[in-house]
Amino acid sequence: MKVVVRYENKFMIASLVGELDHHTAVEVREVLQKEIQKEITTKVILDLKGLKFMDSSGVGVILGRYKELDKLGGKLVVTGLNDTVKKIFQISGLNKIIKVFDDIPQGMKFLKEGQ
Amino acid sequence: MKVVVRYENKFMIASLVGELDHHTAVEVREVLQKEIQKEITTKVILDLKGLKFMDSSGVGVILGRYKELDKLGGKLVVTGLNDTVKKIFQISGLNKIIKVFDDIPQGMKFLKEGQ
Amino acid sequence: MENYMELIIPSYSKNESFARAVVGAFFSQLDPDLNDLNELKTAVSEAVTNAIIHGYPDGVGEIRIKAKIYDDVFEVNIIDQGVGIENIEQAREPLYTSKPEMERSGLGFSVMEGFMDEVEIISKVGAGTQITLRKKINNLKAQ
Amino acid sequence: MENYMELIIPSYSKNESFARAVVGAFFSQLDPDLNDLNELKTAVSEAVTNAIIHGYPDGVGEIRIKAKIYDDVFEVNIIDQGVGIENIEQAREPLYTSKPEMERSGLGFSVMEGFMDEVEIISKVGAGTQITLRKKINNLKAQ
Ligand SMILES: Nc1ncnc2c1ncn2[C@@H]1O[C@H](COP(=O)(O)OP(=O)(O)O)[C@@H](O)[C@H]1O
Ligand SMILES: Nc1ncnc2c1ncn2[C@@H]1O[C@H](COP(=O)(O)OP(=O)(O)O)[C@@H](O)[C@H]1O
Repeated sequence: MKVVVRYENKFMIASLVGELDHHTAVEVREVLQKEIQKEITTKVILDLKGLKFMDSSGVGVILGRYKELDKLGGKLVVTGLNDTVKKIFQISGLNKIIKVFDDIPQGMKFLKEGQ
Repeated sequence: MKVVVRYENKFMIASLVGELDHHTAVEVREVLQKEIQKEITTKVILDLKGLKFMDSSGVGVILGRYKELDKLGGKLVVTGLNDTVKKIFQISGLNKIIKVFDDIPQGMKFLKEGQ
Repeated sequence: MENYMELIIPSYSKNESFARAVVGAFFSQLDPDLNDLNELKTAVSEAVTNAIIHGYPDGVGEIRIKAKIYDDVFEVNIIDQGVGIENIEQAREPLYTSKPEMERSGLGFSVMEGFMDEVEIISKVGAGTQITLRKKINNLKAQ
Repeated sequence: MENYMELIIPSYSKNESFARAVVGAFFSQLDPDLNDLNELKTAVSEAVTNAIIHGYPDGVGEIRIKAKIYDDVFEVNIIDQGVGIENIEQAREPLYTSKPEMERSGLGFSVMEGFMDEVEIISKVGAGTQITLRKKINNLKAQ
């Protein structure tokens, strides 16, 4: 599991690569929390395009970061979901809480307009 | 497991694609035997480049076809071995019986010169 | 087409990916499309993770995973001999989790139900839990 | 790093690829390079194929495959409760096969020995056969 973080237009883009389950969730949470706590920005795009697997443990991690950013007055959007992950977002109702976009540019467009 | 047969310069080129084990050996043997029995040519290149797996069941199939062609006064050469298959050829001594080449053109060159 | 397999692993969290890969490989003999394969692996991952976290919260136990193909059904059993579930109805409820402090979402059973045709829970406190997941093979997209 | 797994399958020849894939997936937690992985899978395939063809020549039986990681060793056991081997020394000989009519090459044990650090055979006629394959983890190329 890899978390690749970069900054663009003052947005943080975090790309998850690999398999996100209960075992790897710890590491993903830690990396994201540390990066968010730097408070370089509170607008975050979480890109799941590189995820080969995700289960409901991923829902916990994503929702947890959403709430942390919300407290800081920030925003988290998610991009690049495959069909199975989309269905998990639907089953969990996560898609009603967190904005989902096909790709990073669309997510970025939304965050820009929200400013 | 797939066996793709084509003819070029009056040589038969049979490419094995997939995993060659005891389970798939039956099918590979049948396809090759049928094709050889057509006696379109007795010079055969068996290309293993597309093999993702082979064990000693493969040695049996290859040696069996070599012997059939030998009886018909023909020749079988083998090309495209990966490192593990090369080692199986060494362990089995098959490399002392059957000519092995890196790729199809080299195998074809050898068969042409032998004519 | 009939076939079966049984896998035993210790309840290390690193074995979650191995367990779903094994059941996925066994499922692959049915030539499922990538979506059906992913959904099956996700459901299995939920049940195996539950056995690891909830079944054996204080140590390492064994998890048995059986899969079989019979008639028109692909069935998987995930069995632990852990603490068991006190209230199965409550456990099945979406968003219910006994471990919110671990960022569990309480959605494991909802995901299993969303991705499988049938989900059965047999559990006894102090004895363990058996989850049965079933998928009708005829419902697979590639069939 | 310690870990183990146990797999039980019926002796259908279609399960040969599944069996080596499972052991290969378990072996992968050691991050082997592709060559070491292929060699391991080949050795396992030889032993599993033997259990299927020679162990249970007249029907379907169960094959148990155990793998474990301990100290510096990756160990695999392939166990059948089939006919057993009468003469183990002869069975180990290169080119010896009791089934030449099946185009068996008699090279299964030679390949296992070529690809593993240790190969042990325990067998009893009428009771079955247990093959133990061992690989020193420090000998893996990627280590
Ligand atoms: N194998 C198990 N052993 C004991 N308790 C379990 C087991 N599986 C599930 N549970 C209980 O059921 C609850 C709901 O499970 P689930 O829907 O998967 O959500 P989560 O895993 O996120 O808590 C768990 O919080 C736990 O209390
Ligand atoms: N699991 C087994 N049960 C019974 N006999 C076996 C078993 N494994 C191997 N043998 C015997 O040992 C011989 C040599 O095995 P091997 O070197 O793998 O060659 P092959 O499988 O090509 O015959 C076999 O022909 C068989 O007689």
